[in-house]
Amino acid sequence: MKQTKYTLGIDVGGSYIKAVLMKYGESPALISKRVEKIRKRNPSQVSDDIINALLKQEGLSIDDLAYLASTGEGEMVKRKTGHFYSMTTHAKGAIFLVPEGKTVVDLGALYVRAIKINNEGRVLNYKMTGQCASGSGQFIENISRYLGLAIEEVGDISLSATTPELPSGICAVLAETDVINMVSRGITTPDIIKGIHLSVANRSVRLLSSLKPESPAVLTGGMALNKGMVQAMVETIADSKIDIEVIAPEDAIYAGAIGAALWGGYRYEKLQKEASAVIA
Amino acid sequence: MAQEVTKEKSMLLQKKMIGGLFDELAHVKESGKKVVYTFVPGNLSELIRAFDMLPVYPEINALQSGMKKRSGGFIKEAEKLGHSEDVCTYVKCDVGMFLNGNKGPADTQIPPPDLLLLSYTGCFTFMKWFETLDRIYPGVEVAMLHTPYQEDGKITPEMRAYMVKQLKEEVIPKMEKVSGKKFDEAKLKENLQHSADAEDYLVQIFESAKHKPSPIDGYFAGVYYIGPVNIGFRGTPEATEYYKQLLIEIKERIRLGKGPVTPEGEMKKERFRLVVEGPPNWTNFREFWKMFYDLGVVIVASSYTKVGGVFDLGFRHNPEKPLESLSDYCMTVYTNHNLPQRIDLLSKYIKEYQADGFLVNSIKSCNSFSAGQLMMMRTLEERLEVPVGFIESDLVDPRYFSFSNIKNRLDSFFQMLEQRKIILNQKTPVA
Amino acid sequence: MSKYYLGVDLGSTTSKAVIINEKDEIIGKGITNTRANYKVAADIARQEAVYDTRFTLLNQNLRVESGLPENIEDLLVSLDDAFHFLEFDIRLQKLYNEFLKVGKSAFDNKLSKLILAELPGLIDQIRPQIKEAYLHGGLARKSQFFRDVVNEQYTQAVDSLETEYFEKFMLVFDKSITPVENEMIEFDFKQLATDALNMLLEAGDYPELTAGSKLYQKVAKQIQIIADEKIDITNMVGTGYGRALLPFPESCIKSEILCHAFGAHAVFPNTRTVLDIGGQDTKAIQVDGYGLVTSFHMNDRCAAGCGRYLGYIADELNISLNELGPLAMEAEKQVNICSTCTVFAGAELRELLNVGEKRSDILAGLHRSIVMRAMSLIARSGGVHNEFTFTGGVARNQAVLKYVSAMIHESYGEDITINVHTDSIFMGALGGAMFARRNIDVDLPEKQKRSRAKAV
Amino acid sequence: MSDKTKNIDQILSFCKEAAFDLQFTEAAKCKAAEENRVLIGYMPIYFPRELVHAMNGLAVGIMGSGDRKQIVKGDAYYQSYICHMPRGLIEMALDGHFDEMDGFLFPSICDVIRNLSGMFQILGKGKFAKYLDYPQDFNRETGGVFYRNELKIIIDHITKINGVKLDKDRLNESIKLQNLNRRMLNEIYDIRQQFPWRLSAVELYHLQRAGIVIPVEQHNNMLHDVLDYIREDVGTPMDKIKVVVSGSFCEQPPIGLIRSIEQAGCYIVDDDFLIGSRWIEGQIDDQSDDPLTALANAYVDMSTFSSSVYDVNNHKGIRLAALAKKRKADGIIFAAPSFCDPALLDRPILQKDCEERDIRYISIKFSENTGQFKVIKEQVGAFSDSIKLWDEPVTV
Ligand SMILES: Nc1ncnc2c1ncn2[C@@H]1O[C@H](COP(=O)(O)OP(=O)(O)O)[C@@H](O)[C@H]1O
Ligand SMILES: Nc1ncnc2c1ncn2[C@@H]1O[C@H](COP(=O)(O)OP(=O)(O)O)[C@@H](O)[C@H]1O
Ligand code: SF4
Ligand code: SF4
Ligand code: SF4
Repeated sequence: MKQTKYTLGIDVGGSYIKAVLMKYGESPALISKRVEKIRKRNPSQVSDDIINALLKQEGLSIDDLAYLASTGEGEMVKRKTGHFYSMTTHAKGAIFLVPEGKTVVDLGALYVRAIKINNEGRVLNYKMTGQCASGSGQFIENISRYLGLAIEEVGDISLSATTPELPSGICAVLAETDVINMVSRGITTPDIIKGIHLSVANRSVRLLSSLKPESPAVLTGGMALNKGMVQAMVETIADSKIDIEVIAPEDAIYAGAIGAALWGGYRYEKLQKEASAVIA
Repeated sequence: MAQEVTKEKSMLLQKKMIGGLFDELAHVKESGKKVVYTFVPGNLSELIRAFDMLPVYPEINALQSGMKKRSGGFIKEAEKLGHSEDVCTYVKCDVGMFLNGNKGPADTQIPPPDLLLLSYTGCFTFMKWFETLDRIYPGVEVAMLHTPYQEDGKITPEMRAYMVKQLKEEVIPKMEKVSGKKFDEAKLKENLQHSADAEDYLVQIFESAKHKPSPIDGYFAGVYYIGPVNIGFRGTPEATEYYKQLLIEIKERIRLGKGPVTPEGEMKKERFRLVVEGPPNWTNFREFWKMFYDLGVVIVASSYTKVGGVFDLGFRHNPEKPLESLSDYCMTVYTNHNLPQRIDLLSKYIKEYQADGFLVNSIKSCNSFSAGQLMMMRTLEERLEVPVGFIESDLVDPRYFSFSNIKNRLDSFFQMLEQRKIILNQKTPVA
Repeated sequence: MSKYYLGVDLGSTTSKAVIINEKDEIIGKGITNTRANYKVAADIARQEAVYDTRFTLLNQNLRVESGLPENIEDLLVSLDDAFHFLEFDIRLQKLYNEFLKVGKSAFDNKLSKLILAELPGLIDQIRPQIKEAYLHGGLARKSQFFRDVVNEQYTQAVDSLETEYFEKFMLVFDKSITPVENEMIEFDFKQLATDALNMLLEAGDYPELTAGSKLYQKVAKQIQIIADEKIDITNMVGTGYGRALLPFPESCIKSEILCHAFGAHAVFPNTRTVLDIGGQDTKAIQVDGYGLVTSFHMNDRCAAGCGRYLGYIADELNISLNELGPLAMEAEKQVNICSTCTVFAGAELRELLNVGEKRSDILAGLHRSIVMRAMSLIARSGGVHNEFTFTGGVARNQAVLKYVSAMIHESYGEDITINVHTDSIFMGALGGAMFARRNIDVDLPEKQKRSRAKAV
Repeated sequence: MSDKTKNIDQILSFCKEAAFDLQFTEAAKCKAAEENRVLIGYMPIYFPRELVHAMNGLAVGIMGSGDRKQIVKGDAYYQSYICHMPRGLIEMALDGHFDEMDGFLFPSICDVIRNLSGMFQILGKGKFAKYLDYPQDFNRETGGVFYRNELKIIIDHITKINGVKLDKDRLNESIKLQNLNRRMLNEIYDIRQQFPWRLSAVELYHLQRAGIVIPVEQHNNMLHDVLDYIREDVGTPMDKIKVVVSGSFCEQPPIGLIRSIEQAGCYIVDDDFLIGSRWIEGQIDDQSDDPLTALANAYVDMSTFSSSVYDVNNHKGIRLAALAKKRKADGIIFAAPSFCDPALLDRPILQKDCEERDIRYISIKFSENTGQFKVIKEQVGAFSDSIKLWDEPVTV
């Protein structure tokens, strides 16, 4: 039996697919990672491509994987060994990235999840958005698209706001008309963008606040890469008089995939043990 | 303009009464008076006063927190505790206020209760609310008074007997226990007489809106008028005095042919008369009122001003039959009327007050009022062929008050009334 | 001199203008998408309506002339198409200039070079296609706006490039379109119309139309005459979502609920219920025999159930709005859509496609769900009792119409008459214009004060 | 397949049909079988069916239209921020689903149902539409007397329709049948607590819900057979946690939700979905000279806990915790209908009680016509994961 075990975690999201290759063992390590925007393509095809690309990059083949774990909408990934629920994987991923994390806020394209965890990454309590996408990353994507901004640049632009203007409604789709209205009233782009960020942050912090969160909170998911969003979270948290520190790790967007890879490793070992028990 | 908004004598009287009550509440430690928490619809003010206790109305605190723009923060606090976004915002506002040190709307301390008097007339949420308070104040005595609903549109002897029995065996003994005083029937009778007097005046005050132009606004101003009877002054001579004074002022306005006084000044021309169903919004009360004022809309009658008693249908407190009359009072408040009765009442208002239209302000978080309003509206529209309008807001959750949304609907509604008037006038043959 | 009345409906997604004459006949209409500059949107709609009026007059004048070929009507339609293409072309040129600017400034040197090198080719690729669509595909009458027309072709063209540049090129578009859209261009009607005529001449679709032919001369002469005609607006009324921002006096602003109802009622006098599905709200309105509103209901601020919902779905599928309905009509079944939210429905659509559901079947489900929402509002406003009229942009969508008809009949009886005007989207503007003509005295407080002041 | 299994399959598929039969075919059959028989529809949650049984009638539980009916007209009666169930009820009423019913009862549970009683009155549905005001005073002499009078009013309504007078022995007999019904249902719950795989939660739901729309005798026979079947070791256990579901006492969760919970790694070992059929905790006196008073006293003395009942002297959070303990549950899932004031207002209270007792819980919201269970599955899955992946594996 090989000494190092490779596990691969793939997180199929609403708009991005994230995958990581990890070495699993005493102290698991992240080997390589990849993210790809789905952009109207077939997600299961994109997933396959990403998996292949990751393996190729490290000179591995699918048989070298001890476990291929999916999460998110990853039930469609054909070659997976097993699937884990997003909440479970984000919690595990967050604690891998920030070992002292006590709370996780996953800011994704469609959903926001606020999760309270213990030091093993166990989900103690959570809150999650449901039927309305008003506080989601897609909202920010739509608006930045409308304003002619790339998603990578909105963060910095948002940081330069002086008097942010909140959209009057909450709808992620109709906010476009609000934005049109704001532009026609001469509100600057940074102020509009910041307003949108604050509105998203408001919804997220509302989830968070009912959790009685503990510090520090780890931000995961794609929006954690957005500095403007992180700043908006920090401000909103302060406004709500919640006393917690916010950490946005560099690999935040991979948290789900990392968690999946780790759980995959765990299950693999458990299955091995059970199998050897049967043999014995 | 400024000189027109000068406080009338009655306003000052009211201010003094209410200020006095909050002041007394803040100083119960010194005075040793006992405090009863209870609700407006079907409240037992006269009985509480007969035991020389002080009432606290959590709803009133909530609505005033709304007017003072504090409710938004309170509600968020309560939601942190796990309260749902979907439920009655009064409850959440109250819980939030408690969490914030129970400082009342006038920034005075609201003392904790010695007795929770749960009469849940007309709304189940009251019951849940008191269960919540029961957990907040463990060990505090709770008295439950179940008011049967007028499901068949009437009060039966069995309903009355049930209530009297509860008063005798549950409510009064607990009040005696908490206050340390024996029940004094003579005192109660005296209080009931004061109530009956005040109620006579109150009816005349609201009915003054039958005049054209109406000297009062029976909704926005109406909520101030019902203040004293609804927050614990029913059964006191001060209340009677206040209403007497108010009526004098209103009669003077009628004599001068003047319209209602509003915070924006005196209403100049009465262009439309409306009957409104549903509570107002408190967080944006002035803005809300102004939308009507700006377009010359007077609300001549409303159901909300009857939550503390529908006295214009004839009920009066009666010293001759003290406990029966307290029971009947509870059973006759607006929210204890069944739907057909509510429709009849509104229909009577629309006709008797000669309204041009009927408007529903539907409160998102209040099932007690809202469930059924659409049917009431439809039925009235069909029965009376009156134009109807529908807007949505909330009592104290500012998140549910969308200015532009309400404005758009009201604008359309008023323009619709306007055009109706013009075109229908054109069509009426010249006499 | 003739009197004209203008109604402008500044909607959340589209801005419409209608010009009527004294007989309440629509003689000109213009439409454009609402954009960040409301004034520009309203002005463009109005400008288009005025051009359209000129074309109507042109048509009227030519019709009385003798010796013109039978297919003169067709020719005028083609002329109109060519005219719109020329307008488009001027704008496209401006967009191209903007592309170059953005291409230079928004990227690092290497990338910038690459992008600048590709851009001319891209434009050359899309322009002839669009020209063809205008001249022979009736694009001008499909109410697609500059933004959509270019976007559709551009995206396709970009898609054929290397995938890694896709986002970059899209960004170039997103950054450039807004300034171009917000520019008000004054076209020279005479020039453009004459150019259009020459374009037809060149194209040779009409054999009778040759250089120096009688036909050519007559049309050319009328163009001169009509172009010089003054189109005076006697009165106007503005309505719609953005009405408050219109540069109109307050007495000329009216609620779109009243305007839609009035317009619908004027066209179909037996209408008692009006359903208007616009870009960001849906309204169910009850009217009486005079066209006056007796009650109405509108939806909350949620895109689910409005035109934007369909717009979002169309974007998601990368097809244009007017293809949506026909596609849904091809469905063999309706796939049930569980999500209410527009964004989630978009995601669900992707998933359903992924599990192999047919596009048309999913679309059928999506269309049905928007109609279900409208049905709730209709019910809340009081149901349907007599004739029913469907207005607003979404009424142009055949699939929505199909479901609306089916459900109205199912719930309120087979004998309900259902009306849809080909110009359903203009109903609000038409109602506005009609109010303007009737000059109904809106006794607004402003005015009152003024008259009282005079009396004193 | 053994005969027994076949029989059980038949019973369950019959129940599945009957439970969601919006035409109430079984009830109509029952009515047609005898002259003078009346059908009385009652809304959630509890109503003493034995009373109607004794008056030669069938009390038919009406639990909403679920996801089986497209709501159009119902929306004309309710704003979007009111729970879903009453609009389904109105839609059904307007579409003639209730035409066979002679009267309607609206047990007091919340303001929405209360106002619905008035709407039925205005619409003129049935020969009577009565709001049944349950006492919130739990003294026999006060609340009990009042409640007995409420029941008396119902009897008078029925007598007026079919001429049947209340007969002591007959009512005692009816009480006996309903006692048996409750006893058997409780036994099923007891067996499932230990061996939840023997009958799935969805199957139990169908079985239980069918029971409120068919005669008690018929249902008792089925329960008897099912019990007989699950007393034996059938089915295969799976690695799942055990949960109690609380909060869905009125508007019913869609079957998909119950299924999703079980699929996402939980066995539901107790619930309040159809709590009305187990409302009285214990046996009602069926030998009494005044069985009407016995019924009333049973309500006052032996009611279970619920959000619609005043609880200051008998906190429901403590009772819920005790239930979870008795069922050896790993946690509680609070599943309430959106906009349901009684259930949602109770949540913070109940959750606090759980926290104080270290009972793990999650909360979700649904509506009877929810079709999308993705989010719910994820939450329930995370809940079961969080217990399964860390705690000692559940020994089966
Ligand atoms: N490079 C980036 N910079 C800023 N924001 C980003 C970036 N990449 C993704 N995002 C944001 O993250 C969201 C996607 O987050 P993700 O966690 O992938 O969601 P999901 O798992 O639901 O697909 C997008 O909607 C976008 O708002
Ligand atoms: N040609 C078309 N085919 C189908 N749908 C259309 C078409 N044109 C417009 N629409 C729909 O109409 C909506 C705009 O309707 P409109 O009544 O103009 O709304 P508003 O007044 O709010 O701008 C768009 O969102 C779109 O869904
Ligand atoms: S408001 Fe907007 S984001 Fe929210 S559910 Fe509706 S469409 Fe979706
Ligand atoms: S639900 Fe309505 S009536 Fe009941 S307490 Fe709340 S606001 Fe008052
Ligand atoms: S679901 Fe809740 S709110 Fe709705 S009727 Fe039932 S108890 Fe009342």
